Parts: sequence; structure tokens; C-alpha cells
Amino acid sequence: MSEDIIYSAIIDEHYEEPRNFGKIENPDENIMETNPTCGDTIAMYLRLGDGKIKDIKYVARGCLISVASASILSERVSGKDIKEILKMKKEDILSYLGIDLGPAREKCALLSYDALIKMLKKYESETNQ
Amino acid sequence: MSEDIIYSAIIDEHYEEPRNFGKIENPDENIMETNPTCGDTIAMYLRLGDGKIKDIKYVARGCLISVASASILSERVSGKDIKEILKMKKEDILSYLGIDLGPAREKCALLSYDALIKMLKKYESETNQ
Amino acid sequence: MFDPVEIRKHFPIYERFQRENIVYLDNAATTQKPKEVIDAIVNYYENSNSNVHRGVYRIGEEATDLYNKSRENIAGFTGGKPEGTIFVRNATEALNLAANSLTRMIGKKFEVLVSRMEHHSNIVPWQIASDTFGIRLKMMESNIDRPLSWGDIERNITKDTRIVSLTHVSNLLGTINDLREIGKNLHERGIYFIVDAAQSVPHMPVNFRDLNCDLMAFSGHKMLGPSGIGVLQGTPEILEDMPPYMGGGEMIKEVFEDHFIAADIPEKFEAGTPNIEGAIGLSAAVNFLKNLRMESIRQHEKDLIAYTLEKEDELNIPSLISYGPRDPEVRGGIYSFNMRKNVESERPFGNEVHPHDISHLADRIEGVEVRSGHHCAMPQTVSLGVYATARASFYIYNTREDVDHLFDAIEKIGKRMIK
Amino acid sequence: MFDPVEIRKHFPIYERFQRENIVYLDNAATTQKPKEVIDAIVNYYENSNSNVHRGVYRIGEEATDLYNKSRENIAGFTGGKPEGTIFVRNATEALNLAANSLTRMIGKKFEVLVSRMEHHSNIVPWQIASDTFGIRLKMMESNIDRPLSWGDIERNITKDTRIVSLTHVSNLLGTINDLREIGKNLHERGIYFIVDAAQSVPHMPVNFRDLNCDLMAFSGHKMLGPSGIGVLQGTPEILEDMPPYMGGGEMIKEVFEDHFIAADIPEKFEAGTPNIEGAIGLSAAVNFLKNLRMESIRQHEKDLIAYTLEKEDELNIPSLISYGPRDPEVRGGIYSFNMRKNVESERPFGNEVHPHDISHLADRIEGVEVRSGHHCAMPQTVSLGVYATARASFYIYNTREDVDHLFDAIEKIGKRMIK
Ligand SMILES: Cc1ncc(COP(=O)(O)O)c(C=O)c1O
Ligand SMILES: Cc1ncc(COP(=O)(O)O)c(C=O)c1O
Repeated sequence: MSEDIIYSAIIDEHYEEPRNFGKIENPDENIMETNPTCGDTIAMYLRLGDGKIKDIKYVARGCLISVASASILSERVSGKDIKEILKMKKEDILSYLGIDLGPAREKCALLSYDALIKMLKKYESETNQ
Repeated sequence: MSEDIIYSAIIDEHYEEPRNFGKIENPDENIMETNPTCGDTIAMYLRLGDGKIKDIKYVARGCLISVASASILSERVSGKDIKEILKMKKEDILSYLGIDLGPAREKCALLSYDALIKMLKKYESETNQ
Repeated sequence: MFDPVEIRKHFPIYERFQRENIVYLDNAATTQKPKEVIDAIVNYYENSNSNVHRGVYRIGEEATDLYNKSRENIAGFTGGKPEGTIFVRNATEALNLAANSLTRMIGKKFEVLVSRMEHHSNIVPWQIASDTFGIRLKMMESNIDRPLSWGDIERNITKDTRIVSLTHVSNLLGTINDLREIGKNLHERGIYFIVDAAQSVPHMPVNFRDLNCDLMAFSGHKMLGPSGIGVLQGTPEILEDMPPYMGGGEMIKEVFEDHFIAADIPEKFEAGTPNIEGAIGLSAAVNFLKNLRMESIRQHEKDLIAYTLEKEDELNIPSLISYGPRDPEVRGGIYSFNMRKNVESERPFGNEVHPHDISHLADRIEGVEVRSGHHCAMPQTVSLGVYATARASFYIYNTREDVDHLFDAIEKIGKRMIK
Repeated sequence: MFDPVEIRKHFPIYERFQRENIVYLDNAATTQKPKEVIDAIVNYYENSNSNVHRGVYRIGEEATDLYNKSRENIAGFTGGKPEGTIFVRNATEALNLAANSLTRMIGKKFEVLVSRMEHHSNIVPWQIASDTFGIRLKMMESNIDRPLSWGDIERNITKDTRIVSLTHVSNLLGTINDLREIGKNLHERGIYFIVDAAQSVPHMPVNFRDLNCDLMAFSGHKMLGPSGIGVLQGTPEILEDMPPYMGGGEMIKEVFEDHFIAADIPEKFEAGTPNIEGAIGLSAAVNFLKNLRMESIRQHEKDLIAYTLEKEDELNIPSLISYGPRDPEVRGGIYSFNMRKNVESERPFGNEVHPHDISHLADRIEGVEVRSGHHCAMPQTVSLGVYATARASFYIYNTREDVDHLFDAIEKIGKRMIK
């Protein structure tokens, strides 16, 4: 098995230079999520409006997979409709990453996705009242 | 396998007509022993003197093996030296019965033996003081 | 077509049974293992053996995957949720976990109600909780020839009753209790309902949700699976509220010097390395049972117990006395009996053939393997007026011929012991 | 001659390992099973499977006999008595039983002392006992590069200390604690001493009596045996005084409506149908280990850890940092490590390679199977200043070549992740 199949070059690139890394001051939503098995942690921040994600930033501390998937996710969802994002499935996130993950690593890849969905659901239930 | 090998004729006979069955009024030692797995119970009575078993009686309620072995035991030890009896091993008792018992039935066969030994030990420690 | 003789071909131990003419009738104690179960375990040892939960290397992931899929499969088999399906050692541990953790959850004195037909596993854990936490255990009478009804329960609950814990099928009498209505009524009154399903899940279709219970216990080894594995099934709601039973690895999120944060269910209740091959073996057993269909298994056992009761009537052996409901509709494949003289015996020590002798002789005379003793149900045994009984219990590989052998043995023992 | 390559021939999973070039180095989590163990289990299923203790028919007696002989064999292996050798699920259950039952036996508030190098299994049960019964848990600091000494303990016991519970070998650092002197001193002071021997019994000669402890816990699956079986070994004296932990079948003499009379030890602590094949499998594992001689196993692992530490020194990989004592005399075959840049990283999220990536990449690059995480020793892991480590751990079938593969993997991961 060669190294290149293992983790794709895309993942490597996102790990080395994660996009949208950082904080948003006075965000509309923010959250802190942890994967207890490995201690991976992500703090995520959203600016929202017109039913869309206007800005997304995060500070992640974790493994290759969790950092890179946060970076990829942030690129994908930036500017998108909240309703559309809520329709996305876990499988979509995993296929973006383009590698076959075992069950133990899936948790790493889905940490940022779980954080995002929790915030959006909270926002939806707040604004719909 | 024929029935006759199973339980010997001797055992059958002792079961049908147990020897020394009954009570001793004002015994020197007496005891009540139970095998919790099957509820077999034996009450045993001794008259002792000159370092010997002068009389032994018992009331047993139990299975073929436990009743017959009480009967056989009572015959064997009657009139014998206490010290000698205390030297007897479990194996001796089992071989008197003349059948090959599994571990579960051994307990049945040794119920009366255990009762006897307990009484004799108690008696020895009392009289040696 | 349900064919016990075909089924036997899946059980390697039947080679020995055939060679030695053994008729195995102790299935309420434990069942035999089909090669499908043995193979699943051996295959795990030979290919994927490793610890679960934390391995991110390949065989670690395979083991974790096998373990999780086993849980899903077993959960679905009895209509529960995977996160509500906790692996324990056996039904006994399941009931101990329930008694200890529920008592601590409720956190004050209360009354728990059980019936006289319970197995010790559904009595002693409550006695221990009573000694430790001061709760009150109440044992209600139960009829020996008919199932428990809601009326029986209703008469016995008080304003202090917070938990009712009942067996689904009596392991001594074979009585099948219809728990649905009981569960519904308890639910309406806000009383927790626990079901000991150790003798039902292996033998008939059982749906956790239909029973309207909060927690349900069963054992793998009584349903073709390995020993050392059992299940406590519960609603996620109650399990989330219950405090952990044992502490250690796997059941925590984080551990600090002075406190810990428990993991989510089901891991919260699974401290330490689990019985991984046990779970995998039990899942294979579940597949085997699903293939046969639980309806057909129940039908087959109903036929066997009906045949047993008919044959008993027909032979009319004077020394034979048996216990439990006579209606096969409410009776599992369990037949407890004793043998005694009809007239007062001449012998000074009673007129019963001791069940140990029945069991021993049945084995030596006819190769028929039946259990003897109080079958871990002393309160019920005592209520029959005896110290012990002999018990035959059926499963998928038993036939009417096996029942014939049982009665041959009984007749021969009668001739031998009751002269 | 101790020959790991010969030994591998007894392990069917090594066929797969050889085919896929897998180097299994996660033995502190669980070990592989030799065919002798698998055969013992299969043979039980195929010939003698039945419930224990009460069967007076032939296969019931065989099963009981196998179970009892397994207990004797395992008891003798660690120098304990059969009646002081209780079968449980794993070391975790053994420590939960000890914590719960001893606390109830003592019956009043007291202090229990553990060290920072304990596994969660020797921390959380005491936290639960503390929540439930109000006892106080004290965790003493422990050095990360040397064993615990009597001086360490002496400084930390108070007049309220009634129990000290310590690991024999740290599963994170490999530290081997010399417990004999500690045990002797605690004994003199009348303080109960519990030993977590999960990482020692599989790897070196351990004699229960030599340790001067009251109770000792270990797991079958870490010593070539099945999962789902473990042992609590104790002196008959203390076990006789301890109240039962779980209630149910097998552990009673008699059950009445309102109380029960417990069986004698060891049955008193074994509620319900035990893991029979687990006990039989563990006994076969013990025979396998006895054949190899525990002195030779320890010698082999000492050689492997010495070679590992030498090789680490020699290669001097700048990103590699490892933990634990450097003296192989006081170090088991356990090697925990991390990888990090030497200078502050440019990357915003820290300069460590996450241990999950180490474990994942080691598998994919070199087929080397190492675990990552806090290894159920969070207090100790946190004291190292990290969230997690990667850990390699050796056993009888590992070789110096396996260690070479480990370092090949580390070097390649370094090249890949630390540019
Ligand atoms: C030192 C130590 N104690 C206890 C345990 C718990 O073992 P088990 O998970 O088999 O209960 C382990 C295993 O991880 C260990 O390494
Ligand atoms: C009704 C009932 N409940 C509980 C049990 C206990 O099962 P186990 O020994 O597997 O814990 C049994 C088995 O004997 C049983 O028949």
C-alpha cells in the first residue's frame, strides 16, 4: 500500500493550510465540540443571515482527518442555504474527503459536521419562533 | 448399560433397609447436616466412651446414595476407635460404596461422613481440654 | 417445514449424542451450540481478534465493526434499539444491574414487587438492594397452574410500589405470563416494569416494545449462544437516567482525579473489555433462530409439551406427579415432576424418589438428561410442598421420540425404586 | 530456547498477519489466541457443553469437572487457592466487586489510596463507591520514570486509610512496581491491599502470596485467553468476610421470601451461569504460558523493550518523544510515544502529530498495529502534558524485527507529517 492512497493529497493540503481558520467576533452562533476518544476539539463560529451562511470560521485541534475535514467543510458550506445544508447527509461529507474511513476515524471526520448541524438547528429553532 | 451396574445391589439393600436408623436419647454428640444443592438432610447421634464409638444412629432424608452411604458408614464405624476413624479418608468411604460417582453425587455420599467427622473433632477437642 | 432431525445436523455435539444415545432435555439450564455459532467465534479468533472501540488499525476496526453489528442484530431481534441494548454476562447480571442502578436512580425508600414464581436472579438482587439501600421487597403469591394476571398484580401494588419485576416464563412450571396488559397498566400508573425474559426470548417471538416494559433481561447461552454473554435491553430514556453500575475503561468520556463523566448509552453500562466473541457468537445464534422463525419454534415446543401432557395422562403412572398449567397455550416446553409412592411408605425416611436419583438413573438407564433440584426457584419449589423436582425442558432439536424416552426412563425408575 | 517465530505457528491469526504483513503490537489491549485455546473451547462445545454445578447426568458432570479443574489450574498458576479464585468478566469487574464489597464490609467512612498511574478500572469503581457510600478517594502523585516505592505510599497514608489499591505494571508507561515491600508494610499496619495485576500476570512470574496483598485482579484476554473471563483472587479469609456483590443462581445456599443464605466461597461471588468456556479457554491459555515458562516470557519482553530503547537512542529521531522508565529491569514491554516538531509550528493548531494519525498511518504504511488514545489512563496521560499517546506493546510472538518495523513506521510518519 502506498502512502498516497492512504490520505489524499487534498487532505494533506487542507491539513497543512486549513481554510477559514480563525475566529469570528460576535458570531450569530458558536459551539465547542469534542471527540472524547481522542480529545479532538473544534470551536466553530457562524455569521448567518438571509437564510444563508455568510461566514464560517473555526479553531481546530486534532488529527489530520478532523482538521482537514473542517477545512473542506468550511469551503463547501460558505455562502450556502441553511436549509440545503441541513439536507446534506453524513455520507456526503465522507465522500468529499475521498478516502475510505474505518468506523473509528469516521468520528474524526464528522466532528466539524456535527458542530455545524447543531448550530444550524439551534438557529432555525430560534428564528422560527 | 444395565441397571445393575448403576447402583449396586448392596446400595439398594441399604436404601431399602437402612441399618442403625433412629435416634439416641441423650447422645454424647449430635449434629444436623444438609446438602444445599438437593436438600438432603441427616441428623446423627453418637454415644462415645473409652476412645470408641459405642453407638451410632441417624435419621436421614435423601437420595439413594446419601441414605445408603449413611447406613454403610454406621456399620463400619460402630465400635471402632475414634482416632482410627479420624484417619479414614474420603476415598475410603467412596470405595465402600463400590460405584463410580461423579462429582455431583460425591457430595451425597459424603454427607454422613462429614457429619460424623465434625462430631468426632468436636468431641476430641472438648475432651482434650 | 420445521424438522428437528435436520436441525440436529447443525449441532456437532449430536454426533456424540447419537453415539451414546443421549437424549438432552436440559435446555432451560443451557442449550447446545450449532456449528454456525462455533464457526463465528473461531473465525473471529483466527482473523479479527483485537480489542474494540479504540483501534484505528485494520483488525481493531474489524473487531469494532463486528461487535457493533452484533449489537444491532441482537437489538433488532427483540425489537429494541442498539443504544438500549447492553451486553452483560447473563440475565443474572442484567437484573443485578437493573436492581442496583434503578434503586440508586430513585434515590429513596420504596417497594419492589416480585412474584413467587421468580428465579433467584429476580429475587436475590432485590434482597441485596434491600440490605444495601433499605428498599422493601414484596413477594406476591402466584398460582401454580395459571399465568399471572393484571388482577394479581393490582391487588399487590401499594402507593409505595415503584418497581414491578416479573418473569415472562417460569423456568420451573413453564407458565407463560401474558405481560402486555400488566405492562400497560403499570405504565399508566408510572411504575417501572422489568421483565426477566431468560426463558421467553429463546423460545417464542418476543418484542420488547409490545411488553410495555422499561427493562428486559436475557442470557445468550439459553438461546444457542455462548455462555458469558447476556443482554439488558431498555428504553433509551430510562437508561440515560440510570447511574452507571460498574466503572472502568470504555464506560467513560473523561476521568479526573475526583470525578468521571460517563459515556453515552450503551457504553455507559459496559465497563472494561467486553465479551467480544460472546457478542459475535450470540449474533450468529440470533441469525440461526431467525432462520428457523420464532413462531415455528414456539409451535414446535407447544407440540412437544402437549404431547408430553397427553402421554402423561395416557400412561397414568401412579407414582408420577407433575406441576404447572395443563393448557399448552400458556405453557412453555418445561416439564417438572416428582415420583412417589401412593401409600405411606414402610421406609422410615419418606416415600419420594429423590429427584437426584431420578436424574442420575434417567441418565444411566435411558441416556435421558434431566436436571434435578430447586432449579434456582426455591420459593416456588417450596410452595409445591417438595424440596426439589426433576425437570425436562425442550428445544428446537428435541422430538416426540425424546419424550417417549423420557417416559420410558420414568417407568423404569418407577419399577426400580418403588417396589 | 524461547523462539517467537516457532511460537507464531500456534497462532492461526498469524497466517493472516503473514499474508498482509501485519505487525501486531497492541498486546496491552488484548492478545491473540493460540490454537490450543481455540481447540479447548471448540472441544467443549462439541462434546461436553452443559450447565455447571447441578447436573447429575454425564455431560453435566463433565462440564462441572472441566470448570472446577480450570479453576484449580488458574488458581495454582498465580499461587492462590481454588476457593480464593473467583471468575468474573475481566479485571474491571474484579476491581468493581472489590470496591463495592470491601466498602460495604468495612461499613463506615474511610479513605482509599490509589496512584496517578492507575488504569480507569482502578479509579472509577472507587469514585462510584465514593458517590454511593461516601468514602474518600485519594490519588497520590507518581513519578513517570520510576516505580512506586514504599516511601511514596507511606507519605500518603493517613489514619483514615483502610485500603490501598495499586497497579502492578502501568499499562501506559510500562513501569513495574515492586509491590512486595509495600504489601508487607501495609499488612503490618492492617490496611487492605489490592493489586491490579492485569499487566503483570500475563507477562512475568506473579505469586499472589509473595505480593502480600488481600485481593488481586486480572483479565483472561490479555494472557492468550478468551474475552469475557477474568479473575479476582483473594485470601479465603477476606473473601469469607466480604458480602456478595451480585445475587442470583449458584451463589446461594437457600433463598427465602425475605432473605437468602449465601453459598461458600468462591460460589458466593459467582451469580448466575458463569462463562464456562471462558474458564476452560483461560485454563488452556495458562497451560500454554506454563509451557513457555513465565521467567522466559519476562526475559524475552525485557530484551524487546531494551532493544526498543537502544534503537530509539541510536536513531535519535528529533520528532520522537517517549515516556516511562529507561531501565529495562523495571520496565515491561510497553512503549508509549508521541511525535512533534522541535520548533514552534507555523500551523495554527499545534505542532504534534495526533496519535490517531500515528496509529492510522503506521497501519497503512507498515502494517504496524499500535493503539492511540489515553489508554484508559487519563490522569497519567494528562500528567505527561498531552491528550493522548501512541502505544506499542509486546508479547511472546513479537520479535526484534517487529521493533524495526515500528521504527520504520515512525520514521516514515515523521517524513510525511513533519515537513
Ligand atoms: C493495568 C490495567 N488494569 C485494568 C485493565 C482493565 O482490563 P479489562 O478491560 O480486561 O477489564 C487494563 C486493561 O486495559 C489494564 O491495563
Ligand atoms: C427465568 C430465569 N431467569 C433468570 C435465569 C438466570 O440465567 P443466567 O444463569 O444465565 O443468568 C434463568 C436461568 O436459569 C431463568 O430460567
